[in-house]
Amino acid sequence: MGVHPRALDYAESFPNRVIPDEAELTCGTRIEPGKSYGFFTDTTLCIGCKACEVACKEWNSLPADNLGLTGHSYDNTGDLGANTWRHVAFIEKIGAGDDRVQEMAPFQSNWLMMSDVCKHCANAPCLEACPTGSIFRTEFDTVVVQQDICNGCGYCVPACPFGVVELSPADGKAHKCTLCYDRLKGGLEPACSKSCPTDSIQFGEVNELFDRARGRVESLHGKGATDAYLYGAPDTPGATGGLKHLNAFFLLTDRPEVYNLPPEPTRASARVRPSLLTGLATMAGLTLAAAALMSAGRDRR
Amino acid sequence: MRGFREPATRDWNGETYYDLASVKPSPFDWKIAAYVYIAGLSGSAQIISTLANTLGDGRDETIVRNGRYLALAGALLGPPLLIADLKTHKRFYNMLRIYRTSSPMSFGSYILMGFGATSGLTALGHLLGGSGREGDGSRPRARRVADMVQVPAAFLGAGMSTYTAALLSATSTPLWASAPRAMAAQFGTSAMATAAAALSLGEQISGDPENCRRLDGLAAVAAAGELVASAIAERGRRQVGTADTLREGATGSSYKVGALALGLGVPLACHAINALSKKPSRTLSVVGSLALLAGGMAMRQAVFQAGNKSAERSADYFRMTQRSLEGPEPRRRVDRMVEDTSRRG
Amino acid sequence: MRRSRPPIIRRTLADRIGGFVRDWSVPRQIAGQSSATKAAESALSRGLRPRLDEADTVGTNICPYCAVGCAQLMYAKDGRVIHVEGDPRSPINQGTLCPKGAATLGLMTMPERLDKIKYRAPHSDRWEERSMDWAMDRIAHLTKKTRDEAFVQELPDGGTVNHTQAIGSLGGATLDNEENYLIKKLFSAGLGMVWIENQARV
Amino acid sequence: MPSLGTTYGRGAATLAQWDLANSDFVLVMGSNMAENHPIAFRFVMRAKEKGATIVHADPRFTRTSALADIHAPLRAGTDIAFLGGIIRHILENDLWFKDYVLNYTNIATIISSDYQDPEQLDGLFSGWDEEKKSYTVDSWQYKDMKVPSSLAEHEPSTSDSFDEAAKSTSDGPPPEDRTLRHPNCVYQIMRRHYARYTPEMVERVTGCPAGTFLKVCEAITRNSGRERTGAICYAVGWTHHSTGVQMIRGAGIIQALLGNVGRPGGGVLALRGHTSIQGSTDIPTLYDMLPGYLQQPNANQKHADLQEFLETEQTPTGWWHNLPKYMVSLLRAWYGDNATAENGWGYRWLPKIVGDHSQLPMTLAMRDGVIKGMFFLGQNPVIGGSNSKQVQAGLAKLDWMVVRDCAETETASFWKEGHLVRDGDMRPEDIGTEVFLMPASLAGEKDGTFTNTHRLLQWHDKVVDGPGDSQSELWFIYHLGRRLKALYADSDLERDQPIQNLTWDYPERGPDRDPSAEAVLKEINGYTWLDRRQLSGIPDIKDDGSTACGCWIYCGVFPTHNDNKSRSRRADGPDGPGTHLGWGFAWPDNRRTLANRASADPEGKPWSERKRLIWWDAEKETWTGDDQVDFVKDKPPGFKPDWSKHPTGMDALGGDAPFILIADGKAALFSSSGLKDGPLPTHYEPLESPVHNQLYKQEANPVAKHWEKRDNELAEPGDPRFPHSFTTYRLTEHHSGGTPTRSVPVTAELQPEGFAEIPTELARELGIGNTDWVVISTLRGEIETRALVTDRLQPFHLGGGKTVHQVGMPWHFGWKGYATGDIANVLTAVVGDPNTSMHENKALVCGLRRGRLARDGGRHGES
Repeated sequence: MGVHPRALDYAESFPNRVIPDEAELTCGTRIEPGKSYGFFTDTTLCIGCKACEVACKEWNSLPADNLGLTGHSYDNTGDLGANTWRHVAFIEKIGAGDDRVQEMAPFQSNWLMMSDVCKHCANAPCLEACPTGSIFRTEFDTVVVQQDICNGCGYCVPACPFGVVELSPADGKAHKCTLCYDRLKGGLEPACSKSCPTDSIQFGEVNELFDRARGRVESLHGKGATDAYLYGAPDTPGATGGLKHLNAFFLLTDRPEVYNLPPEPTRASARVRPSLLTGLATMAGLTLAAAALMSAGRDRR
Repeated sequence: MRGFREPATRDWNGETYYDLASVKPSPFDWKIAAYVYIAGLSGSAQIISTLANTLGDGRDETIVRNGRYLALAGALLGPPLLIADLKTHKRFYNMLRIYRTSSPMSFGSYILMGFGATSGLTALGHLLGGSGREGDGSRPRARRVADMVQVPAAFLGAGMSTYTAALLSATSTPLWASAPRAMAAQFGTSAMATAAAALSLGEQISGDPENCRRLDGLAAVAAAGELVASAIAERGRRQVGTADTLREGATGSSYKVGALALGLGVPLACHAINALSKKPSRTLSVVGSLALLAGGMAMRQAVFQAGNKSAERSADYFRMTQRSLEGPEPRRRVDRMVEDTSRRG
Repeated sequence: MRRSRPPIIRRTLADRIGGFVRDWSVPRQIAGQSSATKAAESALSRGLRPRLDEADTVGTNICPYCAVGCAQLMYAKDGRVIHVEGDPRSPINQGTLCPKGAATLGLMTMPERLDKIKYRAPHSDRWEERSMDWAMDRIAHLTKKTRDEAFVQELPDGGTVNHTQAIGSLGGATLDNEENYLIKKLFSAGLGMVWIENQARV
Repeated sequence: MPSLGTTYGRGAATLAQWDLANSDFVLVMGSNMAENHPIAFRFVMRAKEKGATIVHADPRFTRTSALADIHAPLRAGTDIAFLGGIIRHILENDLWFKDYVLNYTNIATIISSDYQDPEQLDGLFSGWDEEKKSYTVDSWQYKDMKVPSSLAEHEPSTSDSFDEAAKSTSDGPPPEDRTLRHPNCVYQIMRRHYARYTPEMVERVTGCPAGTFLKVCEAITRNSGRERTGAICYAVGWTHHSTGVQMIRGAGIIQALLGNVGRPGGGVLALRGHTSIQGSTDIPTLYDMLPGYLQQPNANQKHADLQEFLETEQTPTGWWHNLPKYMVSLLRAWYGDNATAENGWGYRWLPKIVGDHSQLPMTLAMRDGVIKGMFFLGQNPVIGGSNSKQVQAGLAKLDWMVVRDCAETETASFWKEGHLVRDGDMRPEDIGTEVFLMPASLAGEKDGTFTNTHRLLQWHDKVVDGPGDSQSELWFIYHLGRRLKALYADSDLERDQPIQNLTWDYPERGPDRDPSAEAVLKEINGYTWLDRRQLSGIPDIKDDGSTACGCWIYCGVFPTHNDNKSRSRRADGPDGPGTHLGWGFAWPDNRRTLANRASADPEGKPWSERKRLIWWDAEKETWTGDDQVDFVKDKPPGFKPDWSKHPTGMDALGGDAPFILIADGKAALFSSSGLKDGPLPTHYEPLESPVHNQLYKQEANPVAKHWEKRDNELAEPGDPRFPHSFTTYRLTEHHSGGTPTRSVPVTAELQPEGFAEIPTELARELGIGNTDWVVISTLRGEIETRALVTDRLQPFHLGGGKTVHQVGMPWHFGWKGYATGDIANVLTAVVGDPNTSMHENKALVCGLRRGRLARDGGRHGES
């Protein structure tokens, strides 16, 4: 297991600068504007260490916010929110007594762990809902809330089909994963995927990741992990209802609901047209009725 | 289903993630619900006023006046409510930074702005136009301006009456998202019914009892429509499995008692009795109107509360997302830079 | 606390209007830019850079938690550490870190971090602050006194031991080799202490 | 680590962590690797991707288990029964790697005819002295030959009469029967010793189903041999037992039998829990050793003067024959010109130990007023020390104590918030301890080296200053030393000579007068005394006073004045050999895999192309390959010692003896010297066990340490008040005593509160709901904590139809910081392994009930 050959170009103990295009060393990707980037989170490699949660908070200076024992396995984070942009879910599937599972799955087995994150949807409902343009699609095809614009209208919050975005009571603005927009601009891999000890979280060009993920599913099936499937890749669960695909997608081994993911999420804006048309048709009908009532027995002026 | 592999094809057995919410409830509280109510009422009032001005005769003058003033009042009350609900109030102006057809909040802001401007002009024209006739029988200039602006104002009023339903439906909140069409009809009919009721009350105070009959008739037609729309919405939600939060608990009670029984049952009964009787009862008309007005508000508040509650019930959301929801793909996709570049490439 | 949000910048109305006009997307949208992407881009986004760019010193650290020995790059600006992350050059961690290692910045800047000497007099019920010089003198004095009072040169059977059992030292597994070396050298070879232990047995 | 020391010669990980990626099999046992060493587990995952089989044998189903192919559950403390079962499986099914084992281990060696096995003595080995409660190990020796230990500590020793009669290892080769038919050859002894460790017995003792156990056996043996190798990773899940050393010995024996040691992807990896815990053992802040695993002079042994010390400690054969060089050079480094040949290089100034001065008796020595002043340097014993209430009672008896840490620890604040005050036993006014709490610099705020778990020295830079008054330990010790030297400068007492004579001049920098860590590392590396040239490697070290060397095994880390190898940052690229010789410095001599001579066959050829590491280049007459050679570089594979010359040192080892620190150069399947509790691992129950020993009448390790009973009692096996097996552990989100994670908000929130894990079945039985408060009790104390009811802990169905439940509890928590909870170590006892004095906190028994403790200031019962 060697390091990237370019690592030897910076062999001083005090490099005293950021290694240029460091992402190439950490994940083999040179980050360029105009390309699509995302995360492939392969739950079969996740050890539930929560390094992603910590690395994210450290980089983005997010405060700790959730001090309390939940009793939900080892998940004391609960959900994604304004101050939590990575969340590791823990699902125990062992069973007790006579129901105790005896068989082990070839990879992650009987204790599911999954690092959840903003999906950076290809058709992002939060972005489509945002009335200020605060949420926009960056030159890296990621979805970011621009903090100098957001006015805290909160409409992105219910728009998100994954419960990702949240308003912070501290500053009255919406927050979510930026896919480390600032780091991407500096050629650095996002903090969570860079830290991930087992490469459960992989960062890269989305199309490359899709290919890699499909290969991974095939290989897992070959190894007997027949439950493995992709969530959010094109034409898979999660990439439904007009969302097209998710730039941050997942490899799962149980039903999506188990991980608190909707099986077929939809693009909220798809409901604008039917609603608006029906509404306007209703108004037209009512207007006709009103016109009839109003004009009856009246002189036209 | 496309591309689903084991175990995603296995039937969902109701399992959730520790019953934790899968989506987040909107941060909208009673203020936005009240805004939806006011927007609908004032928007529809503008429509009725315009119709009365266009189709009626001099006896409708109070309807026209009251409608225009109501529209302006709504347009003036709305923005403070909306701004008060922003978590960073000082940046309210960013609502006009961009326009997005995909966002009811965005085009709604423009509708509200347009409606405010046009309603302001109609109301101002009306105010300055005095009795509506110059000495020579011609329209005063101010009234002519009002009459010109009233048509776009009425169209924007139609928008005001229903875009708020799109605002709710275009979310992932199970209750709101699972019956977009019926809810739009519900909001629209309620807007028209409450506007008619408000104007009818106005006529009762100072106006023509005959106008009351007409307006009560309109209110009854709209309320009947709302009843049908509510039933369709309810049925749709039950099919999806998201109806519970509007049926159960305090919210369910307030919806059933406030919005349905009081808001629709009572006025329909009052207006029906009045319609059938030779000498309509003034009291029944007033009671019916007041009940409608109260019921409209109760309906908005209940729908908001129940919606937010449904967002916290992951089972509701998972039931809703077991299959694709109604509604076609939007015709115009929000453009995506990356596709553009890839096409160029 | 370090991890509070940046302070809200008070802006005048004129600033706000100016800012709005500068950042106004509608004209750009009309000019053909997409409302999802370019037209919506804000001033903050245009000027965004990773804060690592501001570092004036970048050194190599070794993670202070477990014994795996992950390398870290430590970024500092004006004598303050601004970030710590995995060193991609290390064959051990190749840029990755575990949740503890990823919290190294948090450890160095934690609100509970001690930066003053605290002294508790015998039988007192509170801490007092003391200067380094005072504390070092007092510790040296106590060390000498305790050693001298309990130094054993020979056991009753005549065997030389040259030790004191009255002073102990505990700790070292979180310290540098150089530090352990000086501890052992001073305490054992210099002062004759025998109760010298560390976490290796814990 | 005496276990690996006695087995392979060096008490350290035999392979580098990254080498796990080359394994075909990884057994993680006595370790929760994915949680406590996530980055090391990265390489296990890499191996798994390449097809390796991963097994986790552990009482609990942890995050490691979830990623393993097989999880073998076993009751805490029964690991030797499990490992012994594997050894039996290998021997009985003839699955051992014969060419490797016959040549590189002592399997064919004939043991003394007086040897008697626990099979014959119902759990005891021959040589047991009931009065002294210890063994005399004459009968464990090779037939007619005394085997010197490769450990610094040589207790227990053979009797004097035996020593006189026996041959030395330089008198001839050890007695052997390569046909393995001799009834007292190691092979036959092991077969008899493990005959009863059948899969069925394994199930009865450990609770691991026989089917699961056999799957593990099958996987481990299938993946060993010429073409394949496997590794075993362990951590404190093995060491923290009264039989901890023998558990690791079990792993050592398995790996030797399978021929996995010294080869790529093979070996035993000790996963250590603190950043420099390996370093603090190499350069020990430990009572019983001097730097480089030299013995601390001991008043109870023949250590009166240097001559006698060297005669006692120097082994006749193998690398340890060089010991005098290392000892003299150390004394030169410490006492400088004051050390002369005439005064035995100042040997007598070194203090002698008179017994066990480890942390566990230290607790009692504080409590009993022997120790009056304490330095706590980055350690928090109120959380981490066994029997926390005893620790706190000890602190309250001190005259003074210095705590140096980065935050206020429980140890520093015991006098106002500790159990004594909380339980109403004492008020702060009653506690006379003078406390100094000093802020300490962290890595990044000081420079120096850490030695990681695979012996790799890595330099860390000073990037910023520590906050406020923070200083490094280097600064503290250096300036304390300066002040003390000044205080003692005018003394003419003989007893003050050591401090007066100590060399103590290191260059200072900056306004704070920071001593130079590089200068200290240069002294550790060693230099020539007269002209101060850096020593380039271990062979440069001399025994004539011409060299000074602070730690001989680190020699070579600073070979010239400007070359700090620990600071080297040149790892191998993707096409490199993958040993990363340019990244840091691994002791000894930058060797990444220990005993790597064993990666080649006796003729010096790699066992297979797939698993080659080093080999003999016959043309150049040298060993060569991808790693630094852990052997004499030019000793040909065919070399045979000339026994007629009574060869000493390395001359007595053949060209096929890879384990050069062992006196006969062979891995010790049967360990004749060095261990106090037997030459072969034998199953004993933990000192506190819910059940009786199913294998022998002897319940627990007969030589295990149990210092005293007062406030430190142990429950009898099967005590109905304490029916459950209890174990303690770490979580990935926290670090040991917790100060560095519980005080940091982002890590504290991940595991925000103490809890105990309780199996669903037991919770149902006792009416305990998830997150309910529960009280856990032992004979040492009671604590309250929250219940985390989980299926991940399972009941064990043991022999005789008995079912044992286990309760587990992370021991990180205390009252300081953001994540708080009761201290698990209130429950544990001051007991330990006989060889290492390591406590037994992984396996005890407890009572459990729903509810809370009365904490209203009054005393609460300690039933």
